[in-house]
Amino acid sequence: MKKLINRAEDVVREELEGFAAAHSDRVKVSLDPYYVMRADAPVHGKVAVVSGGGSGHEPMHGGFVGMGMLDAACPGEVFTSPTPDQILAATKAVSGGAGVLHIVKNYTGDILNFEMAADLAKEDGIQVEAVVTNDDVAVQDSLYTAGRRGVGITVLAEKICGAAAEAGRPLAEVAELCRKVNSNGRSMGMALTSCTVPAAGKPTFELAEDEMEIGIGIHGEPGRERRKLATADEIVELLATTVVDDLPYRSGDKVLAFVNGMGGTPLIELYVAYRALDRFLKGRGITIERNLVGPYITSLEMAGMSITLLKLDDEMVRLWDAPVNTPGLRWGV
Amino acid sequence: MKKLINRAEDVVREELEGFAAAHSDRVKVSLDPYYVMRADAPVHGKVAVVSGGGSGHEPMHGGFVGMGMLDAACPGEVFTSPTPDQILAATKAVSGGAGVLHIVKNYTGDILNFEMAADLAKEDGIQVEAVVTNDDVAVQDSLYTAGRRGVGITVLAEKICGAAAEAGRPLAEVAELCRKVNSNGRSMGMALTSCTVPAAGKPTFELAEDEMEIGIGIHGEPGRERRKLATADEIVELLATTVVDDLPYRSGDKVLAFVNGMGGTPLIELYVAYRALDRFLKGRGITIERNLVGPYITSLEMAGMSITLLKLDDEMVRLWDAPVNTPGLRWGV
Amino acid sequence: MGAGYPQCLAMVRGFAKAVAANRDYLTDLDAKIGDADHGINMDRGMTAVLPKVAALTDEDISGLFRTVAMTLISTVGGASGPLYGTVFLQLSTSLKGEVDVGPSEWAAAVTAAVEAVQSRGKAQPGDKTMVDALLPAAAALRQHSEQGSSLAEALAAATKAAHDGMEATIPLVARKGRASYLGERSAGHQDPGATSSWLLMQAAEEALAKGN
Amino acid sequence: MGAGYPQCLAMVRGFAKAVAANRDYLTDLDAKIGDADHGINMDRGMTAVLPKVAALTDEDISGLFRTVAMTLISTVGGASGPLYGTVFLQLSTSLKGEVDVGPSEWAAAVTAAVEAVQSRGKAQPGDKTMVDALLPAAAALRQHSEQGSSLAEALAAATKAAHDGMEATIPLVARKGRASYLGERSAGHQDPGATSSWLLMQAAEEALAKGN
Ligand SMILES: Nc1ncnc2c1ncn2[C@@H]1O[C@H](COP(=O)(O)OP(=O)(O)O)[C@@H](O)[C@H]1O
Ligand SMILES: Nc1ncnc2c1ncn2[C@@H]1O[C@H](COP(=O)(O)OP(=O)(O)O)[C@@H](O)[C@H]1O
Ligand SMILES: [Mg+2]
Ligand SMILES: [Mg+2]
Ligand SMILES: [Mg+2]
Ligand SMILES: [Mg+2]
Repeated sequence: MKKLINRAEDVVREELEGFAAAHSDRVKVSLDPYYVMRADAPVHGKVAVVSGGGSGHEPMHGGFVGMGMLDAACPGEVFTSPTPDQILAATKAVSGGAGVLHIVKNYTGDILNFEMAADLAKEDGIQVEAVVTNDDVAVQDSLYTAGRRGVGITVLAEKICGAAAEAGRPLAEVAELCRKVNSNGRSMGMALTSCTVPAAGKPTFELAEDEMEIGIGIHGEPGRERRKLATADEIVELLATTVVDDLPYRSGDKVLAFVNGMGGTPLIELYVAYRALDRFLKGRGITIERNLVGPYITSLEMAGMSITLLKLDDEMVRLWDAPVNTPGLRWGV
Repeated sequence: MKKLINRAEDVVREELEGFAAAHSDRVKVSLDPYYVMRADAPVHGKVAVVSGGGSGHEPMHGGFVGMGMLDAACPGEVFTSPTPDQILAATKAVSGGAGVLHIVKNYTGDILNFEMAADLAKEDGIQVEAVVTNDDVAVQDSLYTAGRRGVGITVLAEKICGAAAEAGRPLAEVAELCRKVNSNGRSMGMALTSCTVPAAGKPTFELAEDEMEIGIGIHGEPGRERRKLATADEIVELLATTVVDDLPYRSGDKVLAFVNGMGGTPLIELYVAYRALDRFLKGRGITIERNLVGPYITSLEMAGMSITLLKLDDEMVRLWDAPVNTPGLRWGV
Repeated sequence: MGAGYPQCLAMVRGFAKAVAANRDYLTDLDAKIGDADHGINMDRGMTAVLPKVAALTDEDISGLFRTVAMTLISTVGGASGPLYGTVFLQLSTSLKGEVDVGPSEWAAAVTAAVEAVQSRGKAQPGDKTMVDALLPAAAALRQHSEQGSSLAEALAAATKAAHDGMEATIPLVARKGRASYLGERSAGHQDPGATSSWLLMQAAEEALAKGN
Repeated sequence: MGAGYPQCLAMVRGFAKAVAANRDYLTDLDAKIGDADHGINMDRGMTAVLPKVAALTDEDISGLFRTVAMTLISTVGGASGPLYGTVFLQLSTSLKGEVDVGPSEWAAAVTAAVEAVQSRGKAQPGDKTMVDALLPAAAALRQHSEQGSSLAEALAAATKAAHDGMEATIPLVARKGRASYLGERSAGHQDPGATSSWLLMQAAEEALAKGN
C-alpha cells in the first residue's frame, strides 16, 4: 500500500485536521464526534442541509460545506457510514429553526444511521426530513433488494438544494426539490484499478492489466461486469447508453453532464471522456446546458470515472448557477 | 497502460476538444496550432499573460486561462514543450497592444521554443517580456547546469500576474512582479508511483512497493534520491525542511502554502499532508496566510505531491485574492 | 443455574477477542461482495467496547449490554453498527433486571434481538445477511429451552445452527445490504455479517456455558 | 563529385527511417535521464517531414533543409525541436546555392550547424548533449576534407566519430538539458540526443556517399 498517510487508523482524523487548518475561513470542524459545519452556522431561519457518508470520497461531503451548499457534513471512517451521534450532533449544531434536510446516499449503513439520528433529533424537537439518493443504474432496482446506490447525483442535489435553502425556501420545498433532482438523475461508473482501504492495506479487488470493472461502486464494490479494457470512446458510449436509456433522457432534453474522476484519474483523461460524452449526447439530440468535470465524488486513489446526467428545468439551472462558496465548489462569490 | 484514452497520438487534441466543449463560456480553443485563449481576448490596452508547456500537467496551463489569470496557454504534446508557431499564434491572438508576458518554466525545451516565438513576435511589432520560473529546490542550481526546474510557483505566478495585468499594470511591472514571485517561491516534490507517457506505453520509472522518489520532477524525471517509503509526516518534514532552508523562510514570514497533488493522489491524502505542513511551519514560526490544496500542476496519473511556499507581501495577498474566473481556479466572481 | 454478570462480561470480551482475531478474515469476505471493511468496523467497535465495559461498576447484565450497544452504535458506523447495536440494545431490554440467564431467558432474548434486527433492516431469511445466522441460532435456542436442555447444550446448538446458517449463505444471491448491488455475482461467497454473528454465538457458548 | 539533391533527399528520408526504427530505443534512453519522449518527439517530427519534402518541386538542397528545419521546429517541441531545427536551418544557410556537396562543403556546413546549436543551447563539449556527437563528427569531416579524402571516407569517419562521441557521453554528468537536473545520477547513461545525432551522421554517410 502506497499512500501519503501516517497510521491507517488516523487518516480520517488527520484529514479533518488538515481540512480545518486549510479552510478555517469557511468551515468549523468538530473532532468529537466528527463533523464539518459552516463557520457561520446555525443560520437562523434557514433550512439546514446536512449530508454525510464514509470518508474516502473527498471532496464529498466535507468539501461541499459552505454558503450555498451544505450546512454540515458527517464523515465516517473510510467507506463506512457515519454514526448516529455524529449526525445528531451536526444536525443540532446547524439547525436554525427552519428544519433540517438530511441527504442520504442509498446504502443500508447510511440509511440506518441517519434514521437513528433523525429519530433522536426529532425527540429534541428538530424537524428533520430525509431524502435518499439512488441514481446508480449499474445496480438493478427492485423491491426485493436494497435498490440502487446513491452516487454522483448527490453532489448535484447538495448544490441545488443548498441554493434553495440559501434562498429561504421552506423544508418541505427543499426536500421535494431534492427528490426531483434525484429522480431526474442517473449515473454509472467504471474502474481501471482498485482502491485500497488504508486499514485493509491491500487492494479491494484485483484487475488484470487488460481488464476494467463496469458499474463499479464508489467503495470499490464489484460492478456489473468485468470486461476487456476498451477505448475512452467505447467506455463512455457504454456508460452513457445505459444512463440515457434508463430514465430515459430524450431528444430535446436539457441536461447537466457531470464527468467525475474516481480519485486516481487525471483531468486530461476526464476531458477526453467529456469530449466523447458531448458527442454522444449531441447524437441523441440532448443538449448539455451545464457541466461539471473533475474528481468530486471519489473512491480513494481508484482510477476510473463516472457519468451523471441530470435533466434540468429552469429552476434547477437557476439554483445551479446561484453563488456557492465551499472548498470544493465555488463560484459567484 | 491503463488510461481513459483512445489512441495515444490523439490524447492532446481530444483533451483540448473536450476542454473546449466544456468551457466555451470562458475560453476559445485553437486546434491548429494548439492554444487556449480567453473567450474575450484580445483585451485592448491590457498586458496579456501567456504561458505554456507540455501537456499532462492539467489543469496547468489551459485550465488557468480566463479573467484574472492567463490570456492564453500553449499545450505541447505530453511532457513536450510547445513549438514556436503555437506560442507565436497565441501571442498574436491575445496581444491587446500593451505587450505580452511569457511565463516560462525553466526547461531547455520551453526556453528555446519561447525564445524563438518571442523573436518572431517582436518582428511583428509585439512587445514581449519573458520571465522564467525556477523554484524546484530538488535540483542543484549552478552556473554550469540548466539550473533549477520551474514547478509549482508557476501556478501562483500566473494567478498573481494575471491579477496585476487585469488591474491595468504595465508590462514592465507585471514582469517585475513575476520575477519577484518566482524569487520568493520554492518547491519540492516526491512520487509514490511513476506516470506513463501515453505514447511510450510503459511507466517512465519503476519503484518498488516500499520505495519513493524524492525530488521528482513533473515529467517523471528521476529525482534527487530514491528512499524507503515513509509516513506522510516524515515526507512533509523532509520536503518542507529543504524548501524552508533554501530561501530561507524565517520566523515571522507570511507565506502562501501550496500542497499540490501529482494527479493520482486523492484529496484525502493531500489534507493529511497539509496538516503536517501546517504543524511544521508553525514550529518554525512561519504563518500560512493563504493556501491552495489540490491537483493543480500534475504529472499524468503519478501518485505523489509537492510543496510550494511563496513568501507574501501585502501586494501579493491582494492580487492573490483578486477575482479569477478560469476552469481550474475560481473565486470572487 | 444460568449465566451471571461475569459470564456475560466474558462473552462480550470473548466476542471482542474473536472479532480481533478474525478482523482480516471478515474484511476479506467483505472485499468479495462488499467494501472490505466489516472486520475493521467490528474490530473498531469491539475495541472501543472493552474499556467502556471495564469501567462499569454495578454488575448489571442489562446495563452491560446497553453499554455495548451504545458504544457499537457510536463507533462502528456502516450497516453493522446500527444492526449489532440493535442486537445488544434488545438483549439489554429483554434481560432487564435479570441476574441469572438460563436457557429460556437467553432464547427469548436472542429471538427478540433477531426480530429487532429484522424490523430495522427489513431482511428476510435467505437475503444473505446476519439474519441467516441469527435466526437459526434463535430457533435452536428456543427448541432446546423447550426441550429442557441445559444452557450449555442450548448454546452449543445455537453455535452449530449459526455456523450452518452462515455456510448456507454461500450460494445465496444477496437481497439486502451492499452485497445486493452485485446481483447474481454475490452468489458463491459467504456473508461477512453472518460470519461475525456466528462468532457472537460462539462467544456466548464459550462464556455463558461456564455459568452452569 | 559530391552529393546532389537526390542524395540529400535520401539522407533526410534515411534519417526519418532510422529515427522511426529507433523510436523506442531513443525514448528508453530518455526515460533513464530525462522524460521519456526523445524518440517520440523526433519520430513525430521526421514523420511530418516526409510528406513536406515529398511535395517539394524545385530540387534545391538549401530549400530542402530549410523545409526540414521549419517542420521540425513546428512539430517537435521540447529541446530537440529547436536544436535539430537549428541544425537543418544552418545546413540550409551554409549550402545556399550549392548543387554538389563535396567533403569541404559538408565539413563547413556541419561545423556551422554544431556552432549554431552551441550558440542556441549554450552546451559545451562534455555537457552530455548532442553536441558531444556532433562536434567530433564535424572535426572528423574537417580533417578528412583537409587531407583530401573522398566524401565517402569523410562521411564514414564522421559517423565513427559521432558514435565514439555518443558512447563517451555514458560516464559524463550532464550539465545541460533535462538530464542535468539529475546531477551525479545522470552518469552511466548514454545521452539520447547524442544518439539521434549519431543516427543523423549515419544517415548522411549512407545517402551522401552514394553521390560519389
Ligand atoms: N438490511 C440488513 N439486515 C441485516 N443485515 C444486514 C443488512 N444489510 C447488511 N447487513 C449485514 O451487514 C454486513 C455488512 O456489514 P459492514 O461491512 O460492516 O457494513 P457496510 O455494508 O455498511 O460496509 C453484511 O454482511 C450483512 O450481514
Ligand atoms: N542545451 C542543450 N544543448 C544541446 N543539446 C541539448 C541541450 N539540452 C538538451 N539537449 C539535447 O536534447 C536531448 C533531449 O531531447 P528531448 O528529449 O527531445 O527534449 P526534452 O528534454 O525537452 O524532453 C538531450 O538528450 C540532449 O542531447
Ligand atoms: Mg462500509
Ligand atoms: Mg520532453
Ligand atoms: Mg462493508
Ligand atoms: Mg525528453
